[in-house]
This record gives sequence, structure tokens and C-alpha cells, in this order.
Amino acid sequence: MTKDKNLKNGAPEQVNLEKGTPVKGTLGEALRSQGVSRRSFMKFCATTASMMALPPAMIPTIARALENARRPSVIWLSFQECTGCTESLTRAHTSTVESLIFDSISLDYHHTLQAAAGHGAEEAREVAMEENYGNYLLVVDGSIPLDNPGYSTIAGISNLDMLNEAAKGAAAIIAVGTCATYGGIPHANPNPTGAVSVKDIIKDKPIINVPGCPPIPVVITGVLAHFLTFGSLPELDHIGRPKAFYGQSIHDRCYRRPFYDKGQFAETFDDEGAKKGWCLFKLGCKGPTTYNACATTKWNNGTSFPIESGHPCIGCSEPDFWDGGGFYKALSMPTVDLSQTAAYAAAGAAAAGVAIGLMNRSKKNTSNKIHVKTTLEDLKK
Amino acid sequence: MNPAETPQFNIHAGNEFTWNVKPILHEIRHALQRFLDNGETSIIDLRSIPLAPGEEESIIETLGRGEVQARLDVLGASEIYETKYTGVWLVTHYNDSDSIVSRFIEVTEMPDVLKSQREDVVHALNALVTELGTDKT
Amino acid sequence: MSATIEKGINALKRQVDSSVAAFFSSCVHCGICAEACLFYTETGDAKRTPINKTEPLRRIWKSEYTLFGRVGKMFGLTRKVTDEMLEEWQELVYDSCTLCGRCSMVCPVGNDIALMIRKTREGMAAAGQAPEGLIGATTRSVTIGSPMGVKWPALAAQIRHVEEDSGLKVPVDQSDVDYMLLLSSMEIMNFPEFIEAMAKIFDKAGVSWTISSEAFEATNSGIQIGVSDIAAELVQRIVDVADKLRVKTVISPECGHAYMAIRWDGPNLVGKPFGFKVRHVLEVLDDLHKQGRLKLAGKDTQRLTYHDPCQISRRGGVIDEPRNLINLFADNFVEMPDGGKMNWCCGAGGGVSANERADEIRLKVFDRKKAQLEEVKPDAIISACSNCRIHLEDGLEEHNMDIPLLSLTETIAEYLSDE
Amino acid sequence: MSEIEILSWARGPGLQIATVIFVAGVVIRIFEILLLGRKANLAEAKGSEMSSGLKTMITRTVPDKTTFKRSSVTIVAGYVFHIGMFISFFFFAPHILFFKDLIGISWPSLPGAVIDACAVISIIALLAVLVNRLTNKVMRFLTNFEDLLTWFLTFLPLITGYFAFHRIGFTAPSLLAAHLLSVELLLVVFPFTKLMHTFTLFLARWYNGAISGYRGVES
Repeated sequence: MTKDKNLKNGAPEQVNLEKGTPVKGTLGEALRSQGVSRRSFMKFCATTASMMALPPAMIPTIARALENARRPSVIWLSFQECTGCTESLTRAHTSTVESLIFDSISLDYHHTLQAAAGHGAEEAREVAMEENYGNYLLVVDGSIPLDNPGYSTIAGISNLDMLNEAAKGAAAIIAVGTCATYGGIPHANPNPTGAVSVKDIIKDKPIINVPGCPPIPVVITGVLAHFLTFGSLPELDHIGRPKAFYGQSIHDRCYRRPFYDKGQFAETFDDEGAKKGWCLFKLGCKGPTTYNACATTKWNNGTSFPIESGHPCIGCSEPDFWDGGGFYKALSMPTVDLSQTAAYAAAGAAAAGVAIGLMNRSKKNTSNKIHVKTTLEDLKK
Repeated sequence: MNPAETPQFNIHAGNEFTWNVKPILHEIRHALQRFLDNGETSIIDLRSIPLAPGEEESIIETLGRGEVQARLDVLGASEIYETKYTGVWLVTHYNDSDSIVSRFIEVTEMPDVLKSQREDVVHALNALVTELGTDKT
Repeated sequence: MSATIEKGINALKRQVDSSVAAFFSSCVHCGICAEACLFYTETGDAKRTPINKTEPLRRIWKSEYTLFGRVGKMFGLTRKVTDEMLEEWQELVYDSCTLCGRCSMVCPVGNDIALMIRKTREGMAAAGQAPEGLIGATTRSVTIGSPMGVKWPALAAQIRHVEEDSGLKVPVDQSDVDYMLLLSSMEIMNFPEFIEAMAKIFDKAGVSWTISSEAFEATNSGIQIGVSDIAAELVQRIVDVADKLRVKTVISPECGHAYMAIRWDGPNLVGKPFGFKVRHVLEVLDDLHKQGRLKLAGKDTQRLTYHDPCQISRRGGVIDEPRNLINLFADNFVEMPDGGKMNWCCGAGGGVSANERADEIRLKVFDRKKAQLEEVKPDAIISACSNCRIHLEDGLEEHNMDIPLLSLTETIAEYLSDE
Repeated sequence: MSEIEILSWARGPGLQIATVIFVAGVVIRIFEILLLGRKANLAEAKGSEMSSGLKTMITRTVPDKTTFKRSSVTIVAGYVFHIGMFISFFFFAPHILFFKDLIGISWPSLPGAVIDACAVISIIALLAVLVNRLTNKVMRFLTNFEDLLTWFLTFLPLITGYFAFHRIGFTAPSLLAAHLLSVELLLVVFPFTKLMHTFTLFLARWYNGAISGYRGVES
């Protein structure tokens, strides 16, 4: 893994969003002008704290920070992706609170969501980049093809060129989704487009990875909220993910964990164990090696998450999750056909063993042949 | 499908499923003790703790309902009530579509969000002054 | 004068078979064999750990018969067997091992370490690394017919004495008899009472037997020194006579390694099964008793114990027979601790007693037996091996302990019923 | 290479390479031993080779009283380590799945807490084995590089397994990869070291039992 030079010990540099104020006024002012009451703001802050997985004791700090936060310009680039990440975000359940966060940023370019199209849309991007040079946030979803620039272009510009150009003036980059963070499905074997992640290309900017296929919407907004609140990148783990959301594995926070500990497993999707809600490890659950917030944050208005609905975790927020040997193959199983390997090896070795055995025998026979009967004369040298 | 044939999926396991129910209740007990001893208030974010289906409900059920309840209309609804253990409050924030967005247990004499906020009072005064126009009697 | 290291190495190569390969492959260096070996327990010297004594054979197995060793040998990585190495090991392989086989019984992975040491001796002897004392004994065995240099006239004289004393006839060179009795030089020279005892017992039992004037010596120095060719020659002498006289059973006398040599190694040494049976004298006596042909009278009230000669019990399989026989006359028999197949060696077998250089350590390791005897406190010790008997007497004398040594066969003869 | 890539390698090609070396090595070694052959015993038998050999394969597992007394530390530490390792190796659910994938059969697993306890006991016992090896006069004398290497390579999977089980210090994929790689290392050296005793001890015990049994002695 190449280490981003801007990442020291996994912790990003402070990103100073205070210097420039792309959009005038603080968030507090903006909210008050919209007639949002202080009580509402307190509710917003409490929910934001909960969302960012920060302790409730931080709520007053968050409130103070949000009050004075500046509205950053955000440019969102979509490359080789399926729009799942945007779908996830726009379907975020905490609509009221989330809309507040969205209201507090200036989303200047997002070719799926913006009203403008064609040249107008691209112009908006260029203008935003120019006006907020050095200060805007760059959000990227999708991977970047390197084999042939023609595999994915926007307005005739290759993904690689657009990323390089947009990255230049960015204060920080948020890579959203597993494609942008680790290459994702396009990167899966045999990787026909030569897809790579953002961090494979951009080496001189702080990058925050928000993987998941798609990422949990509140995780995306939580990261944005952190920007707004503290004007810095949250603390990241060794592969660039905010620790607040990716600090613990699904397995460690899974409510089915006690079954794992007791050795109670569902063997099939419809056996007694499955009905009793036992651990899905044997059905291929990647929870033990997957770091994400699904088990606590959950999906669909906090309704459930895959394991709760009876399906093993597929590990979508981890690099190369598509090449992990099959979603339904338990983590402790080899990803290759080992019994065949073993059988071939044994067969080959048996032949070799016979050959070696015969060599040993002939060596011993030679020893017997050259042996001359020992007599008394032979006892002394 | 005949209801009798409907498979029963027991994913809602018993109370002590993740073993987090009791510890949370104990944490509340300790918080209440601290509140009595030195007035220290506490907030527990129920969404930050891994809970199995049914466990959150189980905690809330244990706490029961007390004398005070309030409904706020702030960015969607919020429901606040004192549990049957005085000083222990349950604060539930909903969004526009009535889904829970956050839920806290607060140990305090009254959750801050219930109090009238100074900025809002200022705003209110201004509004009232505006309402009354120039009539300054 | 033609022993060379090459011959030694070649001899070791010939010794490796599937059992040896399985043994060496399994050793985990746990050191448990040391605690079973009186040459370690009584000296505390780690280099006398049984498995260490097999090192020359291990090196040959590793470099010649394992894939990894063969590859290593190509790059000169294997440890070689040299004259210097064998010279260093001589003291371990010959002086510090009686081939008692206790280590083989405790090895958790099942290595027959005694067998491996026995095989190692083949290489040592062929490389000219056998001790002087054993070479001398072997030379006398081959040239004179007995390791102690006993010739027929000496035995003939003893037989005459026996006949005079007992009034019984000792048949010599009789053909078509049931039993042909072999003797150890030690019995001829030191314990002629044994011959008399046999004469009495056979007389009472009414069986036909004989002693051969051509092949009476039971001991086999070839086994002890580790030269199968010579051992085979010595066995062949007995086979030839037994075949000529058409005897049914050859009796191995009260001598441990003699029994091993003729009973278990013999047919394998000469390369074909015998046309006669071989039995230890205790087996014969037990058999005669079972047939009702051996009747005893009277009881010995002394506190008696039995010392199992390793090659007869643990390595030879004659464990129950002596106990059956002792119980016929003993009223107060006590087993020695670890008696039977786990008994501790006296310290003089396997050629150690023939190797003067080992005298010191032989008496040192007697401490084990001494401690056992102090624990049991017997009035007398019964054994069934002249070599054990002599060494036990020697050791007891060294420590001023006065416990008489009895031969089981001779004692039986004393309790023969007059009916 | 990211940790997930290393884990994927360890679960795939790494495991494949290790398996080929392990299986081929063990098979060659067994052939190498058996094909050397052993001469038939021409002496008149007093007992059966086969039954005695089979019996010793099992009975040699239990030491006799005096041996136990004299070598108690070696025996107890050795047994505890072997049994603990055996249980955590064969009865941990994820391991059973591995075997199921490999040989198509599975068996019931033990609860995680039991496996954990066995692993801890095994680790402690293995440390005791090392201390004993370095302090016991005989064992220190016999110890060579291979003994220390195999000790270390046996210790690694246990300790990495323990760390992976408790997720200590590193992320789960790293710990799991380390555990798998340590097992693969063990598999690779297995056929060329004394670790072969796992298989050959049954041959050795059979020969020992057969040699003794033929002469009518139980060994």
C-alpha cells in the first residue's frame, strides 16, 4: 500500500476551510434566516452527534462549531459507477436533518442531481473550481479506468484528466463508495478497464475514504457534518476510513455475535439455525473482516441491516470484496479448490515417492553388493 | 399461505441477547447516583450501542413512563418523557416521515431541549414587539 | 587389518530399513529415553542419552535415504560420519549401552532405540571402532569356540565332576534327542552346578537330552560387538550340530544375550528358519511343569526377589515363566520395583562386561540396582543369566552388601520332589 | 499489497502452494520410509506382529508409571500442549469449515470460549515446553536449530490464532492473514522436519510393537 504523503499515521492534515468563505455567512446565520429555532438546532446537533458516532457529551461543542461553520463548495464527480452511492445518499432517512446538512453546503456540481445539463453543467463545475480554488471539497464516486481513457468520459474528458484537474484546487477529497476508494467492482478480477481508486492517482491531497457498496447514507452525511463542524477530516484508519464509522468490524458489533461465540450456526438459509437467528458465519458472512457501521447504524430508517434480515455480510466496504472467494464461502474456507490441489500433489508425489524409494533401494542393494563378509581380520584398522 | 404454515423466524431473541440490556440499565443507575451526589447530568446515545432487535424496546419497557411527557414540533416531531424513574428521561427525535433519527436517555432534572432557548426568547420578544406594533402602553 | 571408515559407512547404509527410517523420522528430541537409561540416570551425563548414541546411523539415514538429506548432501550441508566422530562415539555406543532396551519401551513415538544402537555397532565395528575387549572376546569365540577361551576338554572335565557328584549320566553327542543343551562359558567355568541341576531335572522329567562336544557354547560375541557375519558363523556352528544330531529343541542356558542370539537373531543371521525349536531353559522348565513332569517339594521361606535379565524378559519375552517357576517353591517372593518387562538392567550386558574399559562405569551404574535392592531388602536374589549374576555379585561386593545370588534353574533342582 | 489482498493470497495461492509442498512432501517421505522395506523375521514367532503393532500404536500414548514420575514435566507439558492444540485445531467452527471444504465432511464444533481456553492452555504449555527444553539438561543437549524452528513455527499459528480470535492489536484481516500465513509456513516446513512425527510416529510405534510382539512382549 502506498502511503499518502499527506497522511501522517493515518491522520489527515487539518484542512483549513476558514480561510476562504465560498458562500457568505455561517451556518448558524443561514439556519436562523430560514427560521429554524434554537430548539430545532439543538435537535439537529444531537442527531448529528449521534450520526457521527460522537459521545453525547460533545453535543455542546458540536453546536458551537456548527453555529460558526462556513458553507463549503462541493464538487461531486461520478466516474465508473452505478449511481448506487448517490441513490443511497438521496434516500437517506433522516431527511429533515440531512437536508439541513445539504443546505449547509453548496453542491456546485453533481451531474446526476443538478438541474443544469450539457455545457451548462460543465461550466458550473469550471466556475466553482475557479472561484473556490484551493477551498472546495471534491467528492468522487466510481473508479477511474487507466487502460483506455475512452472507457469512461464526461463531456469528452477522460475520468483521469477530470480527476487530476479537479483535485488540483481541492482542499480535500472524499472518495465515496468502494469503487472510488478501492476500485470496487470495476477493479474486480480480471479488471477489464484497468480501474483504479482515487488514492491510486491522487497523492498530494488529503483523501477520506467512505467505502461501501453503497456506503451507509448517514456515514456520507456524517463525514460532511464533520467537515462542517470541525473544518477538518475526521480521524482515519490505516486505509483512509473515518474511524468513527469504520473503527469496529461488523462481527464485533453484531447482535448475532453471541451465537458465534457459542458455536451456534445456521448451516443453510432455511434450517432451524437460520430460523432461530443463529450466526451466519458458515453461510459465508464476512462480518469478521469487514469494518463498517451497519450493525449499529443500520439501513432503511434504522430498520435493519443484511445480517438482521438473514443474509451474511458480503464485506462490501473492504478492498477487493468481489474477489474474496465467493459471498457464500465461509471466511475460513480456502478460495481455491484445495482438495483437487491436494489430490494432484499426492498423485504426483506418490510417483516421485516411488522413484525416490527405488533409488534408496538400489543404493542399499549396492551397499549390500559391495559388502565383503566381515572376518576377524576386519575388526581392526 | 395458511397462517399456521407461516414459518416463524425468531430473530427477535430474548432480553439478554447481546448482554447489553443489563449493563445499560446499570449505567443509568450509576448516572442517577452521580446526579444525586453532585448534580452531574448524563446522556446515553441508544443508537451507539449494538442492540439486538427487541432490546431497545426492552430497555424502554423497563424504564416505563412517569409523570411528565412532552411533544415537540421541531424539524419533525420529538417525544420527550420522564420515565417512572424520576430524573431519567427518554428523548426520541423523529424526522418528517416519523422515523426515529436519534434516541437518548438523559439523566437530568429536565432535558435542555425542553427549556425555552434564549435565542428563541429574543426572537419571540422581537416577534411580539412587531405584533404589537408601535403601541407601547 | 582392513577396517576402514568406508566399510563402516557402508555397513551403516546396509542397516537402514523402513523401521529405522520411521524411527529417526519420528524423534522429537524429548529426552525421555535418557530417564529410562541407567547410564544417564546414574551419571547425569546428557551425552549418554540413548538416542544420541545412534547419531552415526542417523547421519547416514539422513544424508543417504531422505530427500532433504540427499539434496543437502549435494551442497555439502549434511554432517558427515568420520573416523574422529566414530571414535568419540565408541564410548557411548559400547561402554554406555547394554542394549537393555528400556529406552525402546518408554519412547513416546515408539522408537526401538536399542535396535538402532545395535545397528550402529555394525558400522562402528566395520570401521574398526570396536573396543579391544570385545574384539578379543570375539576373536576367541571364532578361533577357540568360546569368548572365555573354554575348550571341550575343560567342559568334559566339568561333566565328569558332575557325573561323579550326582551319579547321573550326562549324555554327550547323542542324536535324535528331545533337547540339546547349550552352555555359556561362564557356567562352565564358574557355575558347573548348572549342568548338574539340568542333569537332575531331566532325569526326573524323563526326557532325552544331550550336550554337543562340537557346539556347546551358547554365547555369541558377534552380536555384542555388532558384526552380523561373525554372529552368523557362530550360530551356524550350532545349527549344523543340531541338524546333524536331529534334536527337537535347542536349549539356551541362563544367559541373556545367548538367548537373543540363538532364539531371535539366529535364523535371521543364517538366513533361513531353523529345523528345530529354540527355547530358553526357563521356558523348558515351565513347560515340563505344565506337563506334570517337573514336580517340586518343599518351600523356601526366605524373602526372594527376581532380577529380570533384559535379553530374556524385555527383549526375549520370557517374563511369566520365571515367575511361575519361582512360585512353585518360594513362600515369600517380592517383585523388584519395575519388575518384568520394565526392569532395570544390571549394567553389564550387551558386551559391557567383556569390555574392560567400561569397568568403572559398569560399577557406577550398578547404583540403580543397589538402590532397588535396598528398597526390596531381599534375603537372596534369583536370576537367570550368569552374566547378570556375576556382575550383581561383583557390585554387591563393591558395596559390601551380602545378598546371595541364586540361579533359578539350580534352585529348582534343589526343590525337586523325590517322588 | 493491502491486508485484504494478503488475506486473499493467503486464502488462495498461498494455501495452494503450502498444500502442494505439504502433501507432496509428506507422501514422498512416507514412500521413502516404507519402500526401504524390512526383512521378514525368520525366527519362530511367540506372538503376533500385526496385533501387537496395532496395539502399541495406541498404548504407547500412555507412559508407564516410572517414566511418568521421572519425566513428568516433559510429559505433562507435552500432553497438555498436544491436546489443547488438537482441540482448538479440530473443534473450532471456522477450522471445521476449512476441513469440510477440503475433505467434504464436518463434525460438531465446540463453543468459542472452550476453544479459547484450550488455545490459551496450549500456548502456556508450549511456553513451558520451551522453558523445559532450555533448562532440562538432556533436552538442552539434544536441542538443535530444527527443534527451535519447529517450536517457533508451531507456536506461531497458536498465538496468531489467539490474536485473531480476540482481535488484538491489528485489524481482523491482518490478523487472519497472519494466522493463515503462519499455518502455511508450518505446512511448508512440515515434511522436512521432525514435525513429520505426526504421521511417522504411528509407523514407528507399529514397528516397535511388532518387534516386541513377535517375541511375546507387550511394548
